[in-house]
Amino acid sequence: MNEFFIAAGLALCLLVFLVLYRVIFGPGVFNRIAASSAIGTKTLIILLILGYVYNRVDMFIDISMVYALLNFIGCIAAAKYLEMER
Amino acid sequence: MIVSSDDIIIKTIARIFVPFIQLYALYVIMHGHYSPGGGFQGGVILGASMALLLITHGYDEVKRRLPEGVVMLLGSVGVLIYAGIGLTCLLLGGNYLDYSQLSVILHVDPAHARSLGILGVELGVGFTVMAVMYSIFFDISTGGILPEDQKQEEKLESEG
Amino acid sequence: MEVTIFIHAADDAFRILEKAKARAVGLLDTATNLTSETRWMREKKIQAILKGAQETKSGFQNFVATFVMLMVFWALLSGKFDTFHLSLGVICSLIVAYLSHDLLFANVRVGDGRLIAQRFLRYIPWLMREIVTANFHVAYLALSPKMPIDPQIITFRTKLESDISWVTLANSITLTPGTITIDIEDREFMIHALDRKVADDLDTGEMEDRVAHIFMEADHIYIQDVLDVSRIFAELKRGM
Amino acid sequence: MKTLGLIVSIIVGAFLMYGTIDMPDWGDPNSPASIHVSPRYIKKTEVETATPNMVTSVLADYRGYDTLGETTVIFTAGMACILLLRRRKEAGKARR
Amino acid sequence: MNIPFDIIFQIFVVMCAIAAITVRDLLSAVMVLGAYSFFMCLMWAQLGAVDVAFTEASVSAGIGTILLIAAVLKTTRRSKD
Amino acid sequence: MDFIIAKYNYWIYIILMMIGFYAMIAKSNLIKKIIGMNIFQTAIILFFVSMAYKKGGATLPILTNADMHGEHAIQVAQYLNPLPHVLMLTAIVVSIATLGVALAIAIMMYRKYHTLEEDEILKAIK
Amino acid sequence: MAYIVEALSIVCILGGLFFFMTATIGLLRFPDFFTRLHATGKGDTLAVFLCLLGFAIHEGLSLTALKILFIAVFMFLAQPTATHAISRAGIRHGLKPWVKGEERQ
Repeated sequence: MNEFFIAAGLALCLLVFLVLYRVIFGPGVFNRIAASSAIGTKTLIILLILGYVYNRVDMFIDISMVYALLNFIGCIAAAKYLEMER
Repeated sequence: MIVSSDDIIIKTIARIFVPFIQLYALYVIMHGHYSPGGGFQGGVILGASMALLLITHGYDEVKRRLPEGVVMLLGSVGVLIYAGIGLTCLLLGGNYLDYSQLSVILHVDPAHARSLGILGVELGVGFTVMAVMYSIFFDISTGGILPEDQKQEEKLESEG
Repeated sequence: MEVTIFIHAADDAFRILEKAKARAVGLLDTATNLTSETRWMREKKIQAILKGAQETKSGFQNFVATFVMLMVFWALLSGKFDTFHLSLGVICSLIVAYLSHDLLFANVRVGDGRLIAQRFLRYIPWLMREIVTANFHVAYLALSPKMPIDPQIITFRTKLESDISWVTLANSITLTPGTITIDIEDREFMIHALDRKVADDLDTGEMEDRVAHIFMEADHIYIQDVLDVSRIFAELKRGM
Repeated sequence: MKTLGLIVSIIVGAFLMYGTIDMPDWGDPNSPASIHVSPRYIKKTEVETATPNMVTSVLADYRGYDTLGETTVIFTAGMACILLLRRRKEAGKARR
Repeated sequence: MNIPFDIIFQIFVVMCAIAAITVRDLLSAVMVLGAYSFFMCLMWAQLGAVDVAFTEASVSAGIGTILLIAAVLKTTRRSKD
Repeated sequence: MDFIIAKYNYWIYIILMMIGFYAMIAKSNLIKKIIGMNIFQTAIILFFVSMAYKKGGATLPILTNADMHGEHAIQVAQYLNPLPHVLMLTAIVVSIATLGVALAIAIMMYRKYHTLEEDEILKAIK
Repeated sequence: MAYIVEALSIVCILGGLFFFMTATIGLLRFPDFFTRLHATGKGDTLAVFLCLLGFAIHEGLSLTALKILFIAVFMFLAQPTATHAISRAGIRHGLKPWVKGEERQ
């Protein structure tokens, strides 16, 4: 089971690498914001997988919870900025 | 940045989220002993929840809950709690910040007294960090001018 | 020769239309009958519900509800059930409930709270099915080499009234196949759809009815308590 | 300015990389950093402070002075921010 | 066991750092910095520093990004290099 | 080869530090400089935290079963070194506070000179 | 029994990875910003949910599993909202949606 989790984590890292293309080269701010929030969700899962690698999931859940609760604040703030700038 | 958003969805979801974020922050402060977390992290999350309220619901809504004066008071009170606990230890005959002396007034064994002292200290740190984070965000997003002052200034300028 | 065939064909068409119309009228009649019957039967209860719906909860009720909810959340987070930690939880929940008692349940209209919860739970499986369909749709579009999309923006007016039902509808629209909500401006939903067909699917208003059913919006309350609406709509569509 | 900055940063980086030769290996359990005081913290934290999370106990108990200083620094930073940016009501009137 | 994650996160972090200082648009740079902090948090979690990872998560996702966005709003979004 | 495996982490941290340092020196935009400062800080913090790492199955610095009393039961090599974590944890929060002060100063400069570019500010001061 | 539970959790996580993959491919291949939001907004939500469900099944009936499910609930509320906020900002900022026949951005 542990090997499976590590393999899943590596696969997710590959996907993050693909999303990173949009973050770095993506035309315009909007693509970057969307890709950045997508990376946030993948980070949440990778954190839990690292918890399984360390065999201490109950410690890593708290960090994941922080991302689940706070990740969208950045999105909303950036959206509000772009609305106000116009 | 601090005017109220006119999007009903964002406002509603923020309204639902804010109490949970605040309770989670308090949980992080209180359970720093057993799981990752502590005063710094919890304070930052509390400040972030107030910032979320400020972005989505505007300044008036936040001012009703947490006026500017109270924020500054909390910031100073946090440092004072920290220093005060240290001073209490000094008055009880130990070293500065030696919490095992607190066992005299708390009626527990020294190890648990140190644990409780840690809890108090974390609480103070959390208050300070929350107040500072919130006030830094507030100042930067308004440019330091309170909205009512701005209105007043505009009125004065239009008069004279 | 051609003329007679044409006339026959037209005649047939008219007859089919007539039949369909009669069927539709009959269906509507039964629907109204049923509706009035239920209205008569359950008038009292519904009136009570509606009357309750008009007044928002008082501050103290809000406070207690928020406190209970936060306390449950705390117990779930904490996982320690000794006296010290529970009392810490009570204090923290009291502080947060005092700070934000008008946030969590602001202008929730008091219907039967338990009924709303029940209906919401019954709504979730349908939503999950839609979400899975949506994801397979996106997967098909993303993996197909030609990418058959034709994006367009559509708007429609909604009959819903409270903000929480707007939010439910908007988030459900975002999660279901091929559509995302862009904007709401006084009851006008602006939606970005991936192609024409998806937009037409949305126009039938099935999801809106379901959401209205959850939150007991006034126009929908009678018919939907007793009938499965989607079947009637499908029948009507086929008949016409 | 650009080339100068590049040259300076590369020189600094090269010096630092030269310095890593004498560093202990990465992840070495017997490196000087982890044999000096930390064993005591790890061993005594449960007995002395009844706190399983060593980071918290070291943060707030063994190294309490340090954290007090950091808290004061953060508080001072907040003060500095307010002093720099905020304009009071009276100042607005006086400016007029 | 942790080695592959380690190398991958390091590569990500360096890429994000280079992108954050080369992007012209300041708001884009801020968003790239947000992605950078995600990887930083992952790296700390992988090194076993759970508390540091927690701090980085709350600081960057909660306050850091919106602080920079507010500052960009108060000043200007364009930059010459 | 052993040498590279033992030391490559440090080199990557130094590369990260160089990127931040270059941004602080060569970029003329103030906010870019602040971003560079942020990267510099994280590189230093990363260097510190990596000192705490122990190879060979060491777990987090949180005791696994809290009921266990007595210091002889705890193997030191099993747990990571908590001291660098503590020092760097506070450093991150302090870094966000200094970021706030730096942004405040940048906003003040923008108010006075209406630009964020360093060379234009220098020209205006003269 | 234990094998069935393990297999179930593996299936859930694999499904999550599949939807993550399609969301990522969509993010890379779709022609403009709004269509890309379709990919991330829907794909990530379900993928996160499936992955978390897999973890929760692997964890068994405990408080940890409940916490993991709570994370899923928060994601379900937050993710569509973030998508909506960005798309609204895009349309207000004056971004033109891509229509058929145009060049992809």
